[in-house]
Amino acid sequence: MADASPERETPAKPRLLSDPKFRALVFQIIASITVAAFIFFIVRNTLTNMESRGISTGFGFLDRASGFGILQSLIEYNETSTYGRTFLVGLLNTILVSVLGVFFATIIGFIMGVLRLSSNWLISKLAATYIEIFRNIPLLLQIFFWYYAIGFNLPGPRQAMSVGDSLFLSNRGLYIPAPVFESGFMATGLAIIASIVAVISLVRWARKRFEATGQLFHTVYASLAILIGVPAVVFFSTGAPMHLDYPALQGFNFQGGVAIIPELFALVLALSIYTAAFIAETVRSGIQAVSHGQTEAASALGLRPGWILRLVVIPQAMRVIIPPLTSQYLNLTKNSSLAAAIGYPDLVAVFAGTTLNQTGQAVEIIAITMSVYLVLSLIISIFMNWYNAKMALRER
Amino acid sequence: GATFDAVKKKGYVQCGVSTGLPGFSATDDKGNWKGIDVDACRAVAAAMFGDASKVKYTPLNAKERFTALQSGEIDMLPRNTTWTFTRDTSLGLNFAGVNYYDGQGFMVSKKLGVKSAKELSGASVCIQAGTTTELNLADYFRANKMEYKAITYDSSDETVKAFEAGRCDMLTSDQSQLYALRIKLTDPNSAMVLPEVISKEPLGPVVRQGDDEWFNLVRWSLFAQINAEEAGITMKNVDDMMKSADPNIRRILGIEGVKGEFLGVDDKWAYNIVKQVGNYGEMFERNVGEGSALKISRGQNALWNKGGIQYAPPIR
Amino acid sequence: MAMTAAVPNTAAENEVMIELRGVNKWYDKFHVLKDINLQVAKGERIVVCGPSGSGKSTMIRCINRLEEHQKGQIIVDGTELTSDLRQIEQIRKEVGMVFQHFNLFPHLTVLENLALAPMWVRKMPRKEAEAIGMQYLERVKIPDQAKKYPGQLSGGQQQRVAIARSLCMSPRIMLFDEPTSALDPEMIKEVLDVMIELAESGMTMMCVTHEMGFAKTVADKVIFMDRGQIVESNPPEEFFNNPQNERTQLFLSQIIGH
Amino acid sequence: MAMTAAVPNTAAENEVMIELRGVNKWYDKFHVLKDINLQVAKGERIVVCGPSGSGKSTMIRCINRLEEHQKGQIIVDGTELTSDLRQIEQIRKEVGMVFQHFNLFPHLTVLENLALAPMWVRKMPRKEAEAIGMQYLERVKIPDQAKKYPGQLSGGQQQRVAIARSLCMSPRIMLFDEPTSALDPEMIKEVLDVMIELAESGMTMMCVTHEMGFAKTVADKVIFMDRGQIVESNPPEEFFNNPQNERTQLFLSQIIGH
Amino acid sequence: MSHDFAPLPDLPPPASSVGVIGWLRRNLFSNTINSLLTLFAIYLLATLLPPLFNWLFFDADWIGDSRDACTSGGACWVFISARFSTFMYGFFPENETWRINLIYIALIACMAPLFMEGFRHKVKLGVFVIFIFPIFGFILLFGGVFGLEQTETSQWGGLTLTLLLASVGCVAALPLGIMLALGRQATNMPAVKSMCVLFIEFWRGVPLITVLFMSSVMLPLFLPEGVSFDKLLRALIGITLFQSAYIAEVVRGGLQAIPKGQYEAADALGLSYWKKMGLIILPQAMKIVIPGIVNTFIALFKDTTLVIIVGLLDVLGMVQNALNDPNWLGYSTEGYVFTAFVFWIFCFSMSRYSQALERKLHTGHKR
Ligand SMILES: Nc1ncnc2c1ncn2[C@@H]1O[C@H](COP(=O)(O)OP(=O)(O)OP(=O)(O)O)[C@@H](O)[C@H]1O
Ligand SMILES: Nc1ncnc2c1ncn2[C@@H]1O[C@H](COP(=O)(O)OP(=O)(O)OP(=O)(O)O)[C@@H](O)[C@H]1O
Ligand SMILES: [Mg+2]
Ligand SMILES: [Mg+2]
Repeated sequence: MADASPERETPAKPRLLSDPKFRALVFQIIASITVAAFIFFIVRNTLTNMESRGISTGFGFLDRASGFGILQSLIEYNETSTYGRTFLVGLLNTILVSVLGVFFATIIGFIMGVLRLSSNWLISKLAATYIEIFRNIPLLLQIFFWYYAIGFNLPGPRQAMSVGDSLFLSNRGLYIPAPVFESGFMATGLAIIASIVAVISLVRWARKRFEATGQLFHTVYASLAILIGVPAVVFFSTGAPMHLDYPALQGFNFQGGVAIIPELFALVLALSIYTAAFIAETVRSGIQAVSHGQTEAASALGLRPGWILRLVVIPQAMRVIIPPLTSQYLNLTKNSSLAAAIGYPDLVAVFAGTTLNQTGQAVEIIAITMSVYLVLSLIISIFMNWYNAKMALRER
Repeated sequence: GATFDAVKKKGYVQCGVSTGLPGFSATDDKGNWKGIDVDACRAVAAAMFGDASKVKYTPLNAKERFTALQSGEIDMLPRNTTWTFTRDTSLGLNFAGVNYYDGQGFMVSKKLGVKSAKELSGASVCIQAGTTTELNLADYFRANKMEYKAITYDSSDETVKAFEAGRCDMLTSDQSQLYALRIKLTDPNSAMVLPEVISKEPLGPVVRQGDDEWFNLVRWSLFAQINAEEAGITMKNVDDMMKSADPNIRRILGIEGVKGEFLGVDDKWAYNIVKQVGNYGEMFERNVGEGSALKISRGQNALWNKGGIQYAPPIR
Repeated sequence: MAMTAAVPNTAAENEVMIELRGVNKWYDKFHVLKDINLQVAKGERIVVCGPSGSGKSTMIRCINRLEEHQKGQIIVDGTELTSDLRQIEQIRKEVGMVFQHFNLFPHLTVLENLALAPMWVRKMPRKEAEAIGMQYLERVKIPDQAKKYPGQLSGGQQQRVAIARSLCMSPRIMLFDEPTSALDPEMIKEVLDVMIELAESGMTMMCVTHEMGFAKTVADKVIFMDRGQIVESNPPEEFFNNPQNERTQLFLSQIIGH
Repeated sequence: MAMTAAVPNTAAENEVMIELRGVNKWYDKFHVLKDINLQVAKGERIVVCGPSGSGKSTMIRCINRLEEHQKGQIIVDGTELTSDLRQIEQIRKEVGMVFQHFNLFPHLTVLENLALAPMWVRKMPRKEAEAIGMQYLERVKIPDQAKKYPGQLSGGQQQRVAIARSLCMSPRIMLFDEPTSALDPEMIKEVLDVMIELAESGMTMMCVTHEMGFAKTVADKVIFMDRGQIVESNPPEEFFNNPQNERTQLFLSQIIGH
Repeated sequence: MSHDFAPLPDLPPPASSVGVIGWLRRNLFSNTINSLLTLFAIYLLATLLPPLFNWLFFDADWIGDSRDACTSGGACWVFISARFSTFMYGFFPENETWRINLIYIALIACMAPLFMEGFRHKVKLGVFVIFIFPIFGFILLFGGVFGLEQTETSQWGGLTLTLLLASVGCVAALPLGIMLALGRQATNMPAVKSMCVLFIEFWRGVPLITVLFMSSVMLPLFLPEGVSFDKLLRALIGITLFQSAYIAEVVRGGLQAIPKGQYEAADALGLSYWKKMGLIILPQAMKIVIPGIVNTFIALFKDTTLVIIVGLLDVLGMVQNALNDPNWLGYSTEGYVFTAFVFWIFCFSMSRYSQALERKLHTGHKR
């Protein structure tokens, strides 16, 4: 018993077996060993299976020539490029849809979220209908719908809808003119950069002036004037050293110009409409989370509705909106892997699909593909943590 | 070997087929699988169990098929798969034979008014992912210094749908498939198959490396069918043929000479194949030939002594 | 200040700052304000009390048009309230309001809270707006909290900031809607002190409150409301010592019993 | 009871139920308990008071090891508290605890709340456990609420259930952490009555409370804590009439002034 | 002023602020911008809705059994009705479909009381539906005992398969998700905690497609040679692991919402860790997280369409399969609209249910 001992500095040690620390340690060791054994078991099975079945291993295949073409590639690519490059092409295509999807989903989502709260009954019900329809239908189905039911009902290239012989819309996609720069274009390029710099400093100056004198300066028009005017003047004064490469029907297809293929179009459309429905809900609840008292207090101070939104409501709503918003972005990126269903050459389609099939190296390729998505989500969650820490309201 | 024993033990053959390619492997209204590839599995089941119905099917798209076979999910893959060097050597697979000699061709809409593939520069091509077709196409256009845009789909259904909708100017695939896919069009006569054949596509059942017993069974199930045709044994007359005096026929039907035990199966293995699945010619006609909607002529797939190249080593 | 101390009894002769004439208001079918008539002169301090749900908040919120009335006229500083946006803006510049739950902007520092309206509504430069902010912050005795965020302050401090925030717009009228009822007892006094000081400086004030001590100290008139009506309206001595109406007597007995 | 009433002054000679020897505790770097020494004899009733944040709750929670102390010894009923799980279990069977916020289990009925620990810790059959539950429910005078859920009871009733719940484990010691401070004034008395009755039955009790009336009525000793130390520890008469320490005096004046 | 207070009578509000006119004024024409928006919306609806309704209903063909019945230019619902049974039951033997119907009926009968106000044994019934009912369902579906004809999992398809995948995936993920959530909360066991975190983040970070692909074709590669199990089961394993990560996060939210006092009170009564969790914390936490779990269930339900990619034929798969039938070529829009409708009905009603539940729990907590 304890009272036999004189006063001790530290509390007595517990018996080993019922010491929670010891138990936790033992439990953790057992758990770790189990997991490690399980992983070992799997890895060993895989290795022996692969060896006994004569499946080649390693990442050497990345240097071999692929031998197949890809519909859309943001970097130089042809049949003689390596599988490594195929991976890059797929990755870039994935990033392209994701970025476009995020962009449009954000815009549509915010608009719909705000309309959902409109005091106009009809508008708010329309927005609600949009949200309820699109978020309750599987994305894959929506992708099919946009691709098959809409995209395939467009006319063929020979009957393409056109705007002034420079824009063509057909079931081969949307073709728009591509700019081709000539040697003298340098000056215009510099002018564009210069005007961007000018606009930035103008905005800064305007903000400073506002803080100093309280006078608002409407930078929008001035900026537009600078952005368009200066380069235009330079452009024409140097003799318009650029021409447009117009798409034109040649043989079976349009040649020249920039093509937006229907696969990309349908995918971005489906992804952004689907995700926007979720974003709209996020935005709505974010705005509603700002208490009505805030708006009232701001109006009682005489602030106009637009400013109330900008200075009081949105900054507070954003704290609530951003975290779920980023996870929507992540979902969108992951969902872009459904591209394969309609033949858009994203990472899963060209790398985890065709490449895997040509090389048969499933383990390596699936591992690489999964890591790409994991890295993406890691980046997003790092951003989230940073943002949450930065934005946390200071409390007592 | 391991696969052989495993199949024997579980009592059925797990067969990897395509997700739907009329004449090769497709389900009918009632969900029963039909086609040449399906029959390859049925023949093996007939040889092994004396019952051609002891087969279970796993529909696979082109992308999944090798992984599925490698991983052991299926026992054999007769899914019109082209025999190539890489596949045979680096994927850990063995091709057991050729049940269909094919070559890649093109299908275009008649409206386009082209007569030859050489006129197709700049065309958009619908194609199925993960096939040799993808590679041949690239080679062909590169060799002829032509441009193309490949739109790659996961399954042949989508390829046809896109072709029909005009998303691409032509569809490329093995000739046999082109005929099969053509009948999936709303109006099969609106499209035509161009004469060019740009590649050799020997199609045949595939097994995993490392089980020669199983490999032999699959290979000789096919050979038995070809030999049966050569010897004139058919589904109908097989019982009569049992009484035949022709030593070749008697050997094929396991009455004398060779023993089924060399393959690890019953002596009447070949009899069962012919009785339940038919000889090669019957199988061909029923699934893809005149007796089917595809109406493909025997061509290269005729027997070697009838102007084709189907040739099987003798059973002796 | 000496001048304002003399005002109370002569209020009626003074300039009228707020006038309500036969004001009626409904929430849907519910009749909240019934025929309200009221005049508040410049510099007058009105305390409004009454049982919960009697329409006190609604009345006071109609005055700077946080709520819309459906019948009758409300005239603030000579301008009649209509749904004209410019007029509303004009009125709101002149009428400050303090809420029960402070409603400070939690994403801005105290000083930013104060400078916001002067900068955006009165178009002052930031420096100047902040100087004014600091001045009022000193007046409510918490200049040292300027850089903190509202969430870091106690309730009493927050309410004092809210008062200062309204004052920064130099309103001619201040409305208070139960400014102390969300506060712990220790903090009530510090807020009331600020309000008393403000009252003594001659500001026109309308204050919904149940702090009868405050009413006795500063009010020129105490108004008692019940079921959407003004039941009694009298100077505090009269109101407390000699309530005219039964309803008022009952209410007072409860308040004091509490 | 007569017997226990005689106990107080002879406590030291009695069996020691709780002993704290040089107990120290830190939260991170913050030193909450500084060298606490205390002996509680069997049947003794101790009231602990002191300003907010002085470590009262922490000390009492160390006694049934809801908190871990880092230095010194705590001996409860002869057993020294270590992190030994069996011992902790043992101690917790003997020490009942009542919290400020009741902490009843909202998903269980009152009777289920009471029967839970006897069934699962003492392994009693349900019938028996519920019989005991009913018995204590009668003792706290709400047997009619047995089938209700905690959410359906008033605060005072909830706290009485909480006391009954602890008693169901037949503890030898009861700890109370401000059991009445979350209650409306009307309800405080009903809880205190139960506690007084309990005290009179001879239970060893330690109670953090600011109810000085209670302290005077039942405490054998009142302990005053400040900044993690025991500043004063005396029988109530002495404590209230003749506080030794300045801080105690200050504290008492505030409490009574309040 | 009179000495007695006689309240004025409540008057009806002015006509312009109530009734139809008041409503229109407030909700549609409160100011110029709003009026313009209203007109625009009306225009939009007027141009879009009539053709849509014509196609969907008025011009549609409903009766018949082959494509010849579709002549009127609207939607050809005949296609759906002709193929309806495969959409519902997949390739399940036709004279055995009563077994599936029986499962549905039994399930509805079991679930109905859960939605009834004042039903006492919700928890017990819920546990029954979640843990016991699946066994009954499996026996009926799979057969092979009690004289029921055995079916192959490859014959399971259509809506039945969709529901099966989603619900089995979700139910099987529940225990795993709870363990993971508890593990993630175990601050005193950093190794266990970090393993749980890794597991959860891994599954949440990868697309379901790759998970399905891995489980359907690569799983046998991970196992000793010769060990192999059913394709459907493998897809279910993938789905379960995937889902468990999401459920773990929902449950963690629930655990965090339980006040610390509950943990302390349980400790003070001498309950051990598992008793504390099992008797006090989890029952409360699970109640809070029901809406969250319903939401992840909805997400999973929609995601099951991806199993097409590994060759399982759910509703969407069966519809696509039917679209390849040469007899019904060209009715893809009808097929997709029908599928969309089926999913929408399920998802919409479930999300409404979870919202209602959330609101109810919310008010429940205020008391
Ligand atoms: N936005 C609203 N919609 C419908 N009814 C409302 C609304 N706001 C207030 N009411 C109702 O109007 C009546 C008067 O409300 P008001 O807030 O003016 O009362 P009050 O006298 O300020 O009460 P309290 O002392 O509780 O603040 C109450 O019955 C209230 O329920
Ligand atoms: N979990 C904890 N982590 C860090 N500090 C804590 C924690 N719990 C309490 N403290 C701090 O320890 C000090 C003593 O807290 P304790 O709750 O024991 O005080 P108390 O005397 O009970 O006060 P009160 O009368 O307010 O309940 C306080 O300063 C408190 O902020
Ligand atoms: Mg009010
Ligand atoms: Mg405390």
